[in-house]
Amino acid sequence: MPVSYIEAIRTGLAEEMRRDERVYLIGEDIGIDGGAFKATQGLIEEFGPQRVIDSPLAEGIIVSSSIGAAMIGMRPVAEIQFVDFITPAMDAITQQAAKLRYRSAGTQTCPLTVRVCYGGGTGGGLYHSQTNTTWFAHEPGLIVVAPATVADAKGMLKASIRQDDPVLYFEHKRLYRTIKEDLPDGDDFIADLFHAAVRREGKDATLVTYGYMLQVALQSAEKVEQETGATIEVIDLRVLNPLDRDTILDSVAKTSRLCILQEDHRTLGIGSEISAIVAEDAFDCLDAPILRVAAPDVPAIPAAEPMEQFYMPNVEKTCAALHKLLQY
Amino acid sequence: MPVSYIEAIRTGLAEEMRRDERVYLIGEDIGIDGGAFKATQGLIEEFGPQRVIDSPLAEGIIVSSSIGAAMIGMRPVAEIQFVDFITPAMDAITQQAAKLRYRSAGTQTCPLTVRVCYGGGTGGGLYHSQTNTTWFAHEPGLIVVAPATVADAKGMLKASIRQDDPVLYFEHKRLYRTIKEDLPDGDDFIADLFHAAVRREGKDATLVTYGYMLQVALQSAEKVEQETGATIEVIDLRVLNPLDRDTILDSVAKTSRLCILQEDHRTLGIGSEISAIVAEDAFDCLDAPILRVAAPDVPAIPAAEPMEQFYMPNVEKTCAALHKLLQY
Amino acid sequence: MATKVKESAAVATTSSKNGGSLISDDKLKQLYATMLKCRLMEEKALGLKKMARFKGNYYAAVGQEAAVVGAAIDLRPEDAVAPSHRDFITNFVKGVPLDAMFSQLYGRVTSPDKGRCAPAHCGYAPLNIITPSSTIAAQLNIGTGIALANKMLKNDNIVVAFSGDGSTSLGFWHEALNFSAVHDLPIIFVCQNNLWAESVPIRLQTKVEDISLKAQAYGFPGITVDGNDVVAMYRVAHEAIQRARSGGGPTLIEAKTYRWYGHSSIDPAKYRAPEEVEAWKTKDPIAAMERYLTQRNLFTPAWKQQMIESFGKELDEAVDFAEKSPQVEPIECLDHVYSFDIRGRELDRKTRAPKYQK
Amino acid sequence: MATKVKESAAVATTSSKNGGSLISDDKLKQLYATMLKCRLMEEKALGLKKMARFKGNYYAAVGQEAAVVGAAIDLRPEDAVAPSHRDFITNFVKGVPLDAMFSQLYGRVTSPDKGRCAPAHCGYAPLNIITPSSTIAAQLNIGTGIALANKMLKNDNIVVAFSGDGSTSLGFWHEALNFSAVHDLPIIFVCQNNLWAESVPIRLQTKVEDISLKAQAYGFPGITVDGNDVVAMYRVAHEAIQRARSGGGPTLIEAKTYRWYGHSSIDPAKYRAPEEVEAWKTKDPIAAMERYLTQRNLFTPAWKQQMIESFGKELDEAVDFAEKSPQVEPIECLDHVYSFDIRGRELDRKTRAPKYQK
Ligand SMILES: Cc1ncc(C[n+]2csc(CCOP(=O)(O)OP(=O)(O)O)c2C)c(N)n1
Ligand SMILES: Cc1ncc(C[n+]2csc(CCOP(=O)(O)OP(=O)(O)O)c2C)c(N)n1
Ligand SMILES: [Mg+2]
Ligand SMILES: [Mg+2]
Repeated sequence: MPVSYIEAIRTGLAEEMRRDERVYLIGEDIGIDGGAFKATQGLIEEFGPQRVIDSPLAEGIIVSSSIGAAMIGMRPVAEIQFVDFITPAMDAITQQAAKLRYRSAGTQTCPLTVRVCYGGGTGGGLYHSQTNTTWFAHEPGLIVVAPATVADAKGMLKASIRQDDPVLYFEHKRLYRTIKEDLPDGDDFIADLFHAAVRREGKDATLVTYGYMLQVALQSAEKVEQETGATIEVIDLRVLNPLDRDTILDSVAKTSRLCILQEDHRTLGIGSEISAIVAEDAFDCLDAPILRVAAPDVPAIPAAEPMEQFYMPNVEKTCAALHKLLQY
Repeated sequence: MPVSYIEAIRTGLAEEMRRDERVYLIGEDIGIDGGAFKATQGLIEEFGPQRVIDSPLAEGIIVSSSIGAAMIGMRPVAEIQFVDFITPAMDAITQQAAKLRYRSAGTQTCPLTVRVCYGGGTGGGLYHSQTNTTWFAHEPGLIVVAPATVADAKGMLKASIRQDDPVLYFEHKRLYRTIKEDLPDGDDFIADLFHAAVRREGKDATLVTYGYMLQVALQSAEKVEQETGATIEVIDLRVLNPLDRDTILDSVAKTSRLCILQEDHRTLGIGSEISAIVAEDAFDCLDAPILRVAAPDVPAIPAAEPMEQFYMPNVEKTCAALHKLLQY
Repeated sequence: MATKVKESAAVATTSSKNGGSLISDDKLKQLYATMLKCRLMEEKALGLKKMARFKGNYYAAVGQEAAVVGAAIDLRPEDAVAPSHRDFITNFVKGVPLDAMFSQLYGRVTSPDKGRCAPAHCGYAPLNIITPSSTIAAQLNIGTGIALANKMLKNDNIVVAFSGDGSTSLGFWHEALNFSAVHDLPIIFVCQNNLWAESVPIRLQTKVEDISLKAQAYGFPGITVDGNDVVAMYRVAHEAIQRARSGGGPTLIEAKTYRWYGHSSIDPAKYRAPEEVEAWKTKDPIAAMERYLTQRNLFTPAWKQQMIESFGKELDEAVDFAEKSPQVEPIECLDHVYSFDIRGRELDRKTRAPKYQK
Repeated sequence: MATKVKESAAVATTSSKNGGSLISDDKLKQLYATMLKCRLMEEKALGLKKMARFKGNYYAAVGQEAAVVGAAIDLRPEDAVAPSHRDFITNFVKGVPLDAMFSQLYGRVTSPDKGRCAPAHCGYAPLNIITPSSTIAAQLNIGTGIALANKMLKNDNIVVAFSGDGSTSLGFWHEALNFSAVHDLPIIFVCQNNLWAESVPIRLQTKVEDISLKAQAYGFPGITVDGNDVVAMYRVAHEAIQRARSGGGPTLIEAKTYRWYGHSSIDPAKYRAPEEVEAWKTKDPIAAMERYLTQRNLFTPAWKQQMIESFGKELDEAVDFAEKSPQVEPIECLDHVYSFDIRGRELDRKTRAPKYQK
């Protein structure tokens, strides 16, 4: 039976909690209420309030207490209800979690997972739609993942919990209930945490993306092929830090053309680094400029629909860029 | 008489405070002690503790109170003693200051200046050496500047204070007392806040940088010219957000080769965006890959000298990249 | 510094520690009328929401009107208000036109923020109401800065900053209160303790029973008030405002109250016992004030009915205004990023010269 | 919950509210000896610093030894310590080898962090001492998490988390204390109020006189102790530790004390009046304990002299060890970023395949 992205998260959490007593959850409204989006629904009933902690309203201590607990052997999964509210945990994440292993020369570590709900296109407005992946993808010491499929939602979450590093797991709210997939049975289903995935093979151009935009990328690739016959290779980054250079470079070596699609605004989005990697390490392969389809450089996604639509990258904008790229 | 970078900051502050009663300073240890690096020395004596406020140890309220004060007409200049400690102000800067004008459709604004001391190479170790410019250069709504010369230290600070937007002014601690310049007299000396500057003309390659690394860039350009006769155009970004695309693109149009030099670690440093801009908008001009000379992707600069030196970009590494670029 | 906790509200209209005057009959009626209108407005908004006439999430303060009205009714235009997500009605109390408020719900071009924020996040520059972000407690810190500037500018304007019980757990809350104390700032922190932060009960937020106690950590007065007693609320706020205006520094007012509905318009609030909700509904601040006014012969059902009708008409007109107001243009997404225009920069990426200049 | 403020230290050795036993003579001598050694160690470090024998900034706790020693002397190896920048000596008190500590100052390969952190920022995994960041108060929050885990794991290990007066202004401080309270965690917050945060006097930090009062906001005991009276400090810490171990929850201990020297080794501390410094030097915790032991016939100058000499030798050996220890290799800069190696990834950018795998 096909399951949704959010069900995959929920069962992933439950399986890991059953498997390992050291796994516990902490966050705002994750207990009795089952989470703002119901990702943790039913878990407090099964595991009790000791392992599903409705925390005080303070993202800083949600993450920093998890660091401490992880240091002495627990496997905390902290939830940030909306990435728009991750700023109080900025020190905990970038100065503590990212640097603890380094500053102790490997003698103190914090294997924690921070589940971060992000993304726009649902009318949430300025403070319920942000992306903010750059802040963390820029920080060595953190693993940052952004599953774009149901299988990854589950498999990468389980892998994150078992990984001996702090992992930020970015889950896109618009995927929660819009995609469904059949999943392999059993709780040993662990996804790779280190590589990008080719979601669609192609030879005429490479389209790199992550998160909800994978949907847009696949549709755009389909549409362009119908219109022009050109095949577009679609790469789902999956991991935003540390980036898998190989998969991207290999694809560009084949296609000679690169377009990056990101929901985030243009400047210093993840796409900038992808572009820089390719311009540095695969320049000779390139037959055209590296294009970016991205949101405009404005502070956040406005609530009113006309502006939200203006803001969001979509199939139309992506196809236009791909056409331009192919015709170059 | 030549003045130092830090004297330029100090006199810039004093002149603006004399000119405009609404300008006040707030930060840790900026009063009686004159600041951790003595940038504000003597100012409390001249302007009193009402306008030179030794704040409680809380970067969040240092910035957020400044936002409120700016909203009703004051011109606060907040100091962050070390950028390593800017995280408590992350919400204030990125969610409040950067978005206030936008979220109020221009009816509420916060013209404040945040002076941020940053940079490594002085043995300060993990938490007294960071750069962290990316977090803010990624945020539309903020102006981010990083003066690399004494004239800019003064002129851009004064311009920032007068600018009707929130400005993050990144001052590199290693420049404070290592560079001196003669400055024009008078207090009407305002520097442009929007354009990069060509610090050295050249025709064979473009080297883009900012902050302390301008020193390294100029020395490297000199050395490469002596060694090969090739001339390197050196661009000082000056402004990290919003980026001045023109100056860079014009230079690459002329030189066809681009190298970026940044003190920050490689991934998603400012250089990624520069590279992406050029790979997107000046691809046809390029005769070689875009190279980046940057620190390795580790969490921060270690204290011990051998590792610090391994970490820091320097003339040797830059020249090696330039040679590679020129020979391509 | 003396710290008062749980001053009884019963004596509020007849005495005042600091010797303030009795509350006039007109003021009592105004308090009632304002609460009633807030209630009508929010029920209207919720009705529209249910019919999906506007988008986004709404956070109703129904049940909490006394706390907001009592605290904000006497503010001057120059005084600033720092609202939280649940304080849409502070706009009305302070005098924002209904047209603007309903345009906010609808996200139209006539809204104060031209369609940018979520419906309940309403601010209004002409009356010094900070346009809220969603970050819990952030408004307190910005409010603190306004209070600092007021002090520097030597005017007697004050700031009233609203927050909820949940907000007290955040570092921002602490930094704002501590800073205000150190600088004796003219600011009143009104914490509406409605016992829940979304689904989290107060006992998981803090170990203390009375949030007002927390003021002791900062060295200024904290007081717990029956937040459903508008007269008590008014009295206490009045004293705090006077203190602030005259340089006496900050006050923390804890208003114990309750929200009748879910956290937001999509929350069925199943985490609360129905009995708890019912018990609190019997403490309806508006009904209580109605009884009080009736005792004092200040109330007639006709007066109420007339208000309901005439204000109902005003609301209908505001809804009509909002619904007929144009949508924002898509391209306005690019406006108000900086003090200079970025349309050129974003739209025509081949025109490389930035359109802005100093 | 009862909150104690300013318990007198005078009665500390002869009575205990909770009926604890008297402090043994051996313990009294140990307290003295440990303080003395801490002092000798830091004076040694400062001497080396003055001669530029190691790099970076050092933050001496000279004058504050009683607070640290009294709080940490009885901790078990499994108990965690969360030190601030000024608590280098907690390492010694907890039993970290001198070789490791001096290697830390010198940033050598033999240091616990292999040369990464600033000299005073010493942690030690085998004894559960958190390697500090510089972010003020951050150690409290991590310590809180360790306490949470201890509670979950149902062991009776506790956490002692150190911070200074300046740290109390930060939101982190507040979030840690509040969270610890809500979950009744086994943690003791020792706030060393040395009246200054760098150049900022306590009156610009907070409006209250006693930081211990702030515990009231969280609903657990706060107590002010003479932080220069090691016996009082020991007694109070002992009680707090017992409470924490037995599930009684957190305690805030404010130790009023003073740092003799500048904020760090580069700070001449001109912002303080020389008289203030002199007055506090007369309250030297070590001299005070010496007098106390003398009264009790537990002290002889010969004993002290012998300690100075033998510990002096130990120190010299540790310095020697550190100075002879190798520098870290430059390339070690690339180690300990992740649980997997990144050398390959960084060094040979043409070898694209990441060297790591799951
Ligand atoms: C920093 C931050 N974290 C989380 C949220 C999500 N959130 C919005 S309202 C709310 C609960 C607020 O509770 P309280 O302060 O008691 O106010 P109330 O809603 O009861 O009026 C939460 C968790 C947020 N807006 N900001
Ligand atoms: C978040 C943060 N802001 C600023 C600093 C710089 N800084 C280091 S120590 C210090 C003063 C600390 O004062 P206090 O907490 O009283 O401790 P003490 O130094 O007196 O032991 C400051 C401002 C820092 N390390 N972290
Ligand atoms: Mg509440
Ligand atoms: Mg101190």
